[in-house]
Amino acid sequence: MEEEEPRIGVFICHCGVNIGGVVNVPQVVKYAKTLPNVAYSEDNIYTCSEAGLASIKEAVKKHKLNRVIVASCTPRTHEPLFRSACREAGLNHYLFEMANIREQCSWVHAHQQEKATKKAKDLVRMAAARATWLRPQEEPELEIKDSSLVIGGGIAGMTAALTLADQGFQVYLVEKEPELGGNVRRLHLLYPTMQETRAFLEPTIEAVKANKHIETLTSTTLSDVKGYVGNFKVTLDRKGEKKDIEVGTIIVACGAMSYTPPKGLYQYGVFPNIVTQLEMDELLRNGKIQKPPERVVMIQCVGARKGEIRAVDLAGFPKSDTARLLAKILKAKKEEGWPYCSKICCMNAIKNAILVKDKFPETDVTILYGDVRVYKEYEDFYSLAREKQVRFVKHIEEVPPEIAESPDGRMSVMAYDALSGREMHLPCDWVVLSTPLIPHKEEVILARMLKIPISSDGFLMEAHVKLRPVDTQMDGIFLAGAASGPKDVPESIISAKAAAARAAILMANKKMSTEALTSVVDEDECFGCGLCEEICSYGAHYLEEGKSHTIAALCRGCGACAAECPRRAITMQHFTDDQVLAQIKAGLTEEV
Amino acid sequence: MAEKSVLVVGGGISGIQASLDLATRGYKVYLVEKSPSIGGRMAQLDKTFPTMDCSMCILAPKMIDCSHHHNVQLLTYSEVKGIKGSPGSFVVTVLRKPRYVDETKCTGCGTCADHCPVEVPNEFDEQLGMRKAIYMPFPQAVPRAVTIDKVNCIDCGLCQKMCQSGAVDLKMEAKEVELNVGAIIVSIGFDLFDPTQIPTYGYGRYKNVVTALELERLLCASGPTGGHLIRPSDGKIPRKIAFIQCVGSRDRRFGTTYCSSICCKYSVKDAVLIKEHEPSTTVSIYYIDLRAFGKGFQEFVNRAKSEYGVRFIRSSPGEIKEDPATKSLTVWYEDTVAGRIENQEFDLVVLCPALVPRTDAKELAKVLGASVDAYGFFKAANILTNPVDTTVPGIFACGYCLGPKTGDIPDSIMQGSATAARVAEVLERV
Amino acid sequence: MKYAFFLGCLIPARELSYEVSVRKVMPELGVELVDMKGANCCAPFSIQSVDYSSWMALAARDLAIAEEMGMDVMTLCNDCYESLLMVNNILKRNGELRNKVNELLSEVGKEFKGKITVKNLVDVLYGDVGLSKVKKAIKEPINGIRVGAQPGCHLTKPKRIHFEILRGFSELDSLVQATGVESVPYERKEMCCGGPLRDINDDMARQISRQKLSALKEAEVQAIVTVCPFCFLQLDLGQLEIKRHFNEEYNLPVIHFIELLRLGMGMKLEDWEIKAHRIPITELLKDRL
Amino acid sequence: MAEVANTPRGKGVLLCIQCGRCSSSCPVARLTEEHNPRRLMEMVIMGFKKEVLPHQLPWYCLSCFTCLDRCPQGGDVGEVMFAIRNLAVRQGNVPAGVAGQAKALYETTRVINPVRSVLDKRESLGFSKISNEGLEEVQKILKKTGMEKIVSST
Repeated sequence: MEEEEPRIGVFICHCGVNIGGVVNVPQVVKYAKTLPNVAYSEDNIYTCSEAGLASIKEAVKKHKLNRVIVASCTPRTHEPLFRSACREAGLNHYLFEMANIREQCSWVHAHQQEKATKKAKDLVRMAAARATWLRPQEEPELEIKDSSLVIGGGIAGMTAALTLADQGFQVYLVEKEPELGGNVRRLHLLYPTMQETRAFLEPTIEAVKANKHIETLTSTTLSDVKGYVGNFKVTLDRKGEKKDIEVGTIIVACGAMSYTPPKGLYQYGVFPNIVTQLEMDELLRNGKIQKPPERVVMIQCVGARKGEIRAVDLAGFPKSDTARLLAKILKAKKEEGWPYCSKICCMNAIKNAILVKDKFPETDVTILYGDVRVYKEYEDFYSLAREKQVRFVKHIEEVPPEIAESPDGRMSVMAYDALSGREMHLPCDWVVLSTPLIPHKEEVILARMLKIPISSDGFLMEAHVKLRPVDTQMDGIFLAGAASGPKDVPESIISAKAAAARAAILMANKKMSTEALTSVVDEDECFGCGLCEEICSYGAHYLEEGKSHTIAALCRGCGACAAECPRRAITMQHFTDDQVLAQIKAGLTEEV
Repeated sequence: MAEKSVLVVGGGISGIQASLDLATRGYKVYLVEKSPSIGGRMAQLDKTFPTMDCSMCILAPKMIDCSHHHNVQLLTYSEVKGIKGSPGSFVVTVLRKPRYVDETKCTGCGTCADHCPVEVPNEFDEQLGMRKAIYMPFPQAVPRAVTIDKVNCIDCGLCQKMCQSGAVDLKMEAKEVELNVGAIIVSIGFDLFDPTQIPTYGYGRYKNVVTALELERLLCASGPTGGHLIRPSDGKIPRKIAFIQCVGSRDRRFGTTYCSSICCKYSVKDAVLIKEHEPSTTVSIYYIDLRAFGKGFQEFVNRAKSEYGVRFIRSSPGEIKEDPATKSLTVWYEDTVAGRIENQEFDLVVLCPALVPRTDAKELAKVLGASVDAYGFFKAANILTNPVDTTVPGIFACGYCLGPKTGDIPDSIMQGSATAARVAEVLERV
Repeated sequence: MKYAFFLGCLIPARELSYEVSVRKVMPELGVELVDMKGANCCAPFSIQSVDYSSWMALAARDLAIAEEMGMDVMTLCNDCYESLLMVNNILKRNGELRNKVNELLSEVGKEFKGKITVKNLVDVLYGDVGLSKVKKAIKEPINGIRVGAQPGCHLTKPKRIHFEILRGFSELDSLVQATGVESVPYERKEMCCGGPLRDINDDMARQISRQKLSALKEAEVQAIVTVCPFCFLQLDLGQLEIKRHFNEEYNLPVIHFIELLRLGMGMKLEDWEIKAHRIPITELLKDRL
Repeated sequence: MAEVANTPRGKGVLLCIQCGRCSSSCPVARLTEEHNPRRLMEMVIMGFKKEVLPHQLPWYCLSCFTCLDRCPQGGDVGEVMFAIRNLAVRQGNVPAGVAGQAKALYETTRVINPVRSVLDKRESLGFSKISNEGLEEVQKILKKTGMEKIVSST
């Protein structure tokens, strides 16, 4: 469309009192009308409400608007909504611009109303300046292959695989160990039903093996992932032999691993009978404990709820550079422990405590805890343990338990019982340490290959921790099970099914369209230095015949390449220099 | 066609997620909601941890997606009355209660409400704010149409006169519709335990003892106080605030022996929000076990302590007494770690009530032939292996109606998506 | 209406005036009280503190006697009441324990069958006689007096075992009001009088009583009305002791509910009964005595 | 713990989650640091026998049963107290007042007995005699239950 006069409509949102309570909205509306190319302006209590959207559409028609600006909150949550409103009004949605006068204005200047109003005007002025330069864009459409790669053959991975296969999608299930089952394989019974792990694991494994849509590849790892949503090209490595597959979606179910305390922490590895809950589980299952112990002491939060990820840990790590980040975190945490609550340890301890009590009713089982975090109906399980006369001792950080050799050659645990204000000396035969679930080292490689960021707790990061718990920032890649944080079996199963559902949406629709916000190379200017290929975290650039090319589907529009390019041969569509410079210039000129 | 369509009962966040996933996947979705608008509990919250996004701000787009999606049909102000058939081909009878307003005509301009002479407490604001007899529960309501609550309406007909688009229809009658669906998802959410059952806390008798949900409304910018946290008794800004955990949770007397899973977490969030509102406020949280499990929460608690100076006291207070003159509240508690029995005065006390099954959960379960568990929540076919299947094949459940096995919003969303997967599994099985 | 009349130990020994009023008033309301021959002490908390099975057996023996009489038990003292009620409930519901207890009783040719219920004065008046009948019986209402009613702990606590008849302050209050006086609310009304610690930890007992008394003082009552003889003793005699130990004077006359009822019905108290009140009631009720 | 937990009135101790509602509701605990029902439960759970049984601790409780109504778990401190006292008594820890009542009960079937003048008064009023006719039966029972030994030993 070359080139009708820009006619901009500006819609300014009160967001209840979020904005209206600070910024003088009517004043801003009045001001907007004075700006070049602005043909219309109005305010709405909630522009995002159906009424607000309706009045945008109406105004576009009535006032022949060909640009729309909404001054409200953040594009992160609301841009898609307003864009679709534009579409419905027959306007290409790349002709929409947003000014954030809430997060960037009313919220941060709540006590400076006048200045806030001035700033709101500035932001609107800048948005208008850019809007003038906006151009319609077409969005490329992608084919989505209806096959999926599931990484990890634990309970989450198998569940995801089965869920997809049952819907007729081809699934490649990749497990690095020689057999399926993951962490659960190492468990004896599962709380709270106390059913035998085997009784439910074996049938699942059988179902996977029997399913004609699932190709299971054990002892297999990923050696390379190329491509993008709908068209991932994955190279697998099965004991040295390579295998290439093409899939439309990827579900990461790499799970987590149990933290092993460093030698000497609570005398672990010093005294013989000090084990982790997982080791105790195995001892019980294999009947390794014959002689009824007089006492078993369990210590909670060993290596968890300790320290914190300090800002310096994260300083200077671009989200994309997950490898170095996790490496650093792992190193720091090995000694210091992990800051988060692993949430399954209390139940694991109680489960093992009950198993000990059932086997040796005379044995005293004492659990040293900070908080008993048996959430949901698990509370009843905690009560059951108490009724079986398991003792729970609350200790406080200031006085951590100490383990010493007792005169009789056994161990003795000194614990401070905060709730009676008394010291206890507990001679015992076994000390069991409850350790958290922590990220796999392999996660580093995975994260790097899949280009998913890692969050500060070291686990793979969701697209939005609240609203998109199984999506990642990479289209077509989803998270299942403990890959994104500690989960027990039911929670893993739920997240696996959720991830499968999300992946199925893409594959069932067979195609999707992607953002037009990508880099475009001007081949005449490009002299093939390759800096863009180097800098790109998403592998969206490649050199061919001395020229750089962009894979639109991979490009996240971060602009790193454009900034790096010595010949300024790269343009970011929808973020052109003209647009940005106009915006900056408007920002620097005083309110008119 | 039935096998390609799904009924979702309950328009909260988990129901919305299930609907959108299924609709985008290509299924026809009927989303039935009892109240006049979808949105559920999440719509009532102020901000959400950890991003501190305003809850409504991140929910509203999803609500609107539902109303715009070509595969979603909203049946608000409606209830499921009967069901026949089997997985793949259920026939469901839905009662569409009369709204006395034509949704298709109403623009939600609100003129009718402006002129309506009847004012009653607004359920959406936990009775703290007022609404008219013809009303929209909250500004972002979906669908954007008003509803006449006939219980309080005095039939003055003013709304009808005022309405430009002739949407008001005082003669409207309830009607039943039959839907053919392949599968059903239940996501009716939770109610709050009634704190008057614990008289020593004085809820209902003492004005300044409120529930956490009431607090959310008091904090919320679009709430009855426009986001200004004030005492119900005198509108003063509370300087000393206490949170009391496990009001009805972990309690054998009422059969609610479970942990409600979310109270510790939202309390810490609210405490921090209050501190940000009014840094000078002292906030004390009385807990038995501080259950800050889940992504980022432990770290958040540490910050609440060190950065914001929120007080955490391991104690479940025995009783609350009101000073009849000042309406301030004396909380009797024992700091169990110090072993000291003390009492402290507060301007406002926030009770964190147990989350309990919807009052009509049993009834709906009966209609669907599904069983409920010991607490009255929908029973999972197998809490280990089939956590989102009900005891009836082809009927699934997500969100808090499954009981506290839902931690919080992300869990509800995951369950919503998980049920979508189960539906597809059943209907696509090849 | 016939009841096995369980007198207990305290009343006949220390508060004869209570018994007198009961024996005078109840027949007027159509209640026949039959003495329990050979009944033993109910085994109150002091005895329960010593031995569990003795408690069970002793209380069961009393219940067995009442069962032989074929009547429900009526108690006056909250302590007797709670003891008999608890044992009756437990043995009715716990067959195993019942057999154990009956083994002991068989030694003395008795058996607990669980055929009767245990009631106290308030139950009988409110539940069986009925409020309306009580009101009718009031010939000369005692008007213009503010009293604080002291239900005593074991009339209502613990709630879960008091399920056989609905029971709370309200029933007692409405009975008290029926006599014409005004029964006013006061702080921590449900709280203990301190009596149970008498002879165990006298100082503590007195301090608890002080709390009670000052709460009543704050509510500006002119008198305290009790149902339980222990509460009466603790609050009446207690005031003298408190005066001695803490040099505090409350001067709140304490009066048995049944006496109030008796006066309301137009009967007079005899001189020795009036004197039985250590805090004089003459000033308060002068025109009625 | 077991010694208390395995008695009919003591089993509540196993349900205790140490929330502190009992202690902050207890009229005695509000008056003296000494008495803390919640802490007493903890000490029983942890088996601090020597710190509990020989001392005053078990004898502060009024048995007013406020805690029974307020305990969310049915822990019933007020009930458990009797289980603890039963053990204390067997260790010879029994207040004179209690011992006296027990003795009186064993010797007269009642814990308090009327003085001469009161008996006369009753007679003049024509009330039934205060008789000890149950005595033989009562003593028989108390021999069986072992209370007689306790009485004579204290």
